[in-house]
Amino acid sequence: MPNEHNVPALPRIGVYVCHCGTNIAARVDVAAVTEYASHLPYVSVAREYKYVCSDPGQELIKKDIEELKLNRVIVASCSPHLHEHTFRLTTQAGGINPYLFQMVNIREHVSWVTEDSAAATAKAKALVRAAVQRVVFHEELAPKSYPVHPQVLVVGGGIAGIHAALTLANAAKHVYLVEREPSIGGHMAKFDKTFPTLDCAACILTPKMTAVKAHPNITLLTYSEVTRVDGFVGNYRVQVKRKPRYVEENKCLGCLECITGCVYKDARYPSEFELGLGKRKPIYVPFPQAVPLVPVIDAETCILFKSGKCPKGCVKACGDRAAINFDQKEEVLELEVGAIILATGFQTFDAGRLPFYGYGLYPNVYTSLEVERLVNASGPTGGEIVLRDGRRPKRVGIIHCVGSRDDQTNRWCSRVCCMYSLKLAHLIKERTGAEVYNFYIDMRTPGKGFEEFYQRLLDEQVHFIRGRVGEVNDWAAIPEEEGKLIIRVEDTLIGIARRIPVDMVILSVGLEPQADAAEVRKLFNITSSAEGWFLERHPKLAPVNTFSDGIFLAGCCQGPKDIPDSVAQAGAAAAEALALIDKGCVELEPNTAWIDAEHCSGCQACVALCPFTAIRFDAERRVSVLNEALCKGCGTCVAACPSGAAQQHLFLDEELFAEVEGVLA
Amino acid sequence: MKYVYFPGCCIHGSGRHCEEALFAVFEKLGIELEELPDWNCCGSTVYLAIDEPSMFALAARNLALTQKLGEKELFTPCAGCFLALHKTNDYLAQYPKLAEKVHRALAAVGLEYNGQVQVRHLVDILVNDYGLERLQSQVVRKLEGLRVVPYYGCQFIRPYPVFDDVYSPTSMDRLLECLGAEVVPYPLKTRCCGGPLAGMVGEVGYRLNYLLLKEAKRRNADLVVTSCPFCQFNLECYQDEISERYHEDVHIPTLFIAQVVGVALGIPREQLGFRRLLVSPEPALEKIKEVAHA
Amino acid sequence: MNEDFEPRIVGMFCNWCTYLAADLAGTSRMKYPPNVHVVRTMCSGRVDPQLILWAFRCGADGVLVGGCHFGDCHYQEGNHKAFRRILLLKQLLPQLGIEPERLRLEWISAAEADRLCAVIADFREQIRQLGPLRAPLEEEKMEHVPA
Amino acid sequence: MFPVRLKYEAELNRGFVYELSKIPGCERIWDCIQCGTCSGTCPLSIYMDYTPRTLIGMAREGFMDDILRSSTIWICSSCYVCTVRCPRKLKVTDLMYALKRYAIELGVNSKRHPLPTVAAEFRRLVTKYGRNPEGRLSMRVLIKCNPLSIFRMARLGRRLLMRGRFCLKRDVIQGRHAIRTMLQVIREGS
Repeated sequence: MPNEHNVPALPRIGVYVCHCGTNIAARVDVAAVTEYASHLPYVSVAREYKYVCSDPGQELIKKDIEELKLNRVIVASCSPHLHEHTFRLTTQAGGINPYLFQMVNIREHVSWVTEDSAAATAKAKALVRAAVQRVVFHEELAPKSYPVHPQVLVVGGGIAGIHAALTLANAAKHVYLVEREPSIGGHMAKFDKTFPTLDCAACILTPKMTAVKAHPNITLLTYSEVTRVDGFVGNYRVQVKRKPRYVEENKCLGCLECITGCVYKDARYPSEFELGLGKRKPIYVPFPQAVPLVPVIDAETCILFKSGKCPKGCVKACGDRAAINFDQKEEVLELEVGAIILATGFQTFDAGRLPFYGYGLYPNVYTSLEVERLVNASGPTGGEIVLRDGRRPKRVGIIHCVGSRDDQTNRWCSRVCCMYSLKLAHLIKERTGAEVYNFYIDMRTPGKGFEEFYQRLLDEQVHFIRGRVGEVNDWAAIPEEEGKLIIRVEDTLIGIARRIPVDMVILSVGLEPQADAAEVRKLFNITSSAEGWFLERHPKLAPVNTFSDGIFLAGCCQGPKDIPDSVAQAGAAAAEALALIDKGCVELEPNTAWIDAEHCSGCQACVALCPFTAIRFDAERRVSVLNEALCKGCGTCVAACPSGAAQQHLFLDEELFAEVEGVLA
Repeated sequence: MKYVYFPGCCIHGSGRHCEEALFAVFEKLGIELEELPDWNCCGSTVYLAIDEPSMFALAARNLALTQKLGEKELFTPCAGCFLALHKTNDYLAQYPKLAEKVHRALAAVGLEYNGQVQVRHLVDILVNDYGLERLQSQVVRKLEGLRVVPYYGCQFIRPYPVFDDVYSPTSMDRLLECLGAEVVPYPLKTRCCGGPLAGMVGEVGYRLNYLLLKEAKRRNADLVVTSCPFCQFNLECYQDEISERYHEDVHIPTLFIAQVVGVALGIPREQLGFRRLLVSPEPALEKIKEVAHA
Repeated sequence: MNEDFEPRIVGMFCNWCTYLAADLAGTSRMKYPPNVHVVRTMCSGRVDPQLILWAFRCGADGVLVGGCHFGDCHYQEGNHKAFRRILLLKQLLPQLGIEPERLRLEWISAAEADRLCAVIADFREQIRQLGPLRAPLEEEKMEHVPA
Repeated sequence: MFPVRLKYEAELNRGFVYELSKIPGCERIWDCIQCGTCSGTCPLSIYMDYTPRTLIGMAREGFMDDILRSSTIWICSSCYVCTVRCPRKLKVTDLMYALKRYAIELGVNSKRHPLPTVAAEFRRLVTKYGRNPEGRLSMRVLIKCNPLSIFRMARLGRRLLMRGRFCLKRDVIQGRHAIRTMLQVIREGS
């Protein structure tokens, strides 16, 4: 079969074994592997080099291809996921087809994971041998190219999603921004100030939110969720479900008179946005600066939906604008996009999981997010920091690392808690003059201007006690502790246990993946870390890419990060999407399958197997026919074909069988 | 219902009233007990300080004897024994080297143990096996108006979450509520009583118990109820010494859980070992009647 | 059991999960025995039963196939197909004089490097117990012999 | 007058922590991040000369003598609160036991602490009878540790005696020979 592709009869192979500095050379005897390779069949030249991926290294390969008339190239270095592309280009630059190249992974799979040098060297030899036997069968191929839809889907309307959407829209690309909640803004909209500069979150966020609404290139889909995704890079088909908000966005002017008009004269239901600290009516906007500024009717609490009987004060108030529509039904949109940016964000740790801190048991134990609302001028108390009983706290304890750095809950450091705790400490001290105690394990202030902010709080005479709090309770051991919450902790720097009575306890809850992160991950067919954070393609070199081409990550769905980092990452993700779209076409690995009509027995096993319906049965020729455009190259038809008629480029039977024989020979 | 019964050493000494009450209650509830023939000391926490394998060997002998009876469960009213036995199961499973030693020791005396015997505590059995509804239906004298502090202590809730939450256990709360008692919110319910310290290092042990009793009184509880005979001893028997040492009356009747259940089941107090108590619960129990009449 | 017998194992790893787990094991400098030689396929669904038989014939003492957890397949359900095929093949193996335990299918996601190491160590031990494979397959069983 | 607060590397026992980390339950001693949760939750840390956290730090750095001399290991009443709360799942209680064993083995248990005596007596009685006759144990311990306290204890003893809660009769089991054999086997094994 190979000869139908015009490959020269006699292969001339060049093998290049990389030291990767000491990464490989320290464990694998590179010289021995090279020596060994040089004696393998069809190998014309075998060289070792310190860094084959470096320019001189690549030059070496090109030179050999020209001078020694090589027609096959093998590089034994790192993972193909890192440098396969690099070396294919090198091979091509040398003047032969890029797919006449094979990569051998002797770093990740050998030198880094093997204790014994001899064993590592032997393993490296086997893998090189396998590659030599495999590459013989390689064919000349051309990458498949497909056109790209110029639109982009951004999932999640937090600061990351907003920034990515605006960046793309400003580059004249059309963006669909999908947000689950009634308004965009995400967690940032809940914050009062932002560390370390203390500029007001709303002041810097709301302009961006309104810009989104106003932008001609952005289709804003709030109160909506992505329900299905298929297709492939450049050509994704996405289904979006729009939940009914019973107020028609295109008719509503945002005067909010309907809310005043509601039969409920005062708000009586806990507001989701205010985390239950404030109340809302059945018809409401989550917060004054909401975008879009269109009320939602909550069918759970609206009396009309419950009883069917209601004077419909909202409808009257709306008058001839008639924006309110109780018959609104769930709507399903089909979108075609070339790229997808996931900015689905995070959730905060549920403090109730650590009962010894008294959250839910003692009313004056708050989570940090709740306190963000308390200190917020547009919050439930109008920015007044008061306890649930209306008292002003005189002493406040802030407990760090609640649901972070803890094998019992979440192992990771949430990165933002130290800084937002400092911020809250500052705001509370500033507004109430209370004594503020921070209980920390380690102060982590590595950002720009962060350490200076820490210093500032030290100067403001905020107490810093190094020690993870043991327990919070209302047990008064001495009269002075009566009526207080007692924080028991070891002051580890002094080395003795302390009991500190306070009026208010703030639990600096950590960040964790959204409750439905797993479903979302499956929906978009991307991978995630064991903790549930979405996994980037490479931690350093491809931080916003995923293993699914055309799907990018921004913000906390990939891991805890602060606002600057989220925005930076959103920009990066937008740029990646832009690069993909502006190119206009995608080149895919030519690893598609084909069916050799000669050998096809017409059993149709493959037809049923193909997950992408790329194979149909040609009734009169009585053979299966494969549509390359639809094939994604999984190769399951090849594995199933009893007559060997189905074959897959880059993974020909010959290639795989030769490779297997090679590793074992 | 029938269980193999591991009394534990202190129930034959300072804890006799606990056993008396236990027997009375189980008889009333129709739960049979068969004392583990020729049981030996579980090794307890003290032996761990001497030699780990030996302690596990001692405990393992009891488990092996249980297995020999063809039983799958071993019941003990003592939190200390409960932990010692349960921990043995866990460590034999976790540490092959250790297990190998212990099994050799057992073999030397013609015993073998496959690690399959479940250790059960009194509270576990009442709440989960017998069941609270069923127990409630047996209550003839609701403990209405009685403010009770449930004192869990340590070793039957920590470190193993066998049948309750290690951080904030609720089994005793639920048990007492189903008897009609008013459970006092008590943040110290899992705070250690000092175990052997009270007897050995008075100035430390007494203070621990002082704090526990003081807080119980501060929350005007009528009664402290313990899940372990040893805690019961610590909390009850040193009340005179503590009151003297800290110039503060911390006397408060302290009962073993079985005794309280007994009262609610209407078992005559002489069968509940009340005469063996140093601090009489009678005045507290008076309160029940008042409410009952009112 | 021959103490110094080191089994030769072929790992047929899916490009999207187990192969990446192996990469991660590398970047995290985890250590595992060198017995497994990895052959990369785009999907565990590409692993042809004949490829596995071929491996045994070429002298493998064990074959470890690594794919994505159910629901995570990059190609929708290639792993389901691999699962079915290997189930069948395991029943066929004894007739060829090969203990089915020599063939193992594992679902290992890109993040589960530690599990991969554990599986490899465990599988190596398992094969060491079984000893070297001494069952030459009849020729006609093999069609795909490279030219 | 002015105690020297200085430690020379030469005074440290570097091997100590390696031995410790081999003992069941102590494997994770390396994982400690010195957060102080153990000491913060421990109801007894306030009576200790070194808090549990400090002790772990010292153990890792080889302060063996100071540790074995410290009151900490004897005051720990093994309530396990540190063990269930440690964010690094370090079994602090087991570590304390290990240290107690070291101290007893090496005989560096300061006389202030009765527990070593209790342990010794406990072992003697249990080996002899197979069970622990509380009464006898407490009597012997009192006599050995501080005889004076007997008078302090006498009242309590009497009251317990009257209520039949203080029995000096020993509770002997048939299997006591078996017990001895088992402990023998264990001792030979180790």
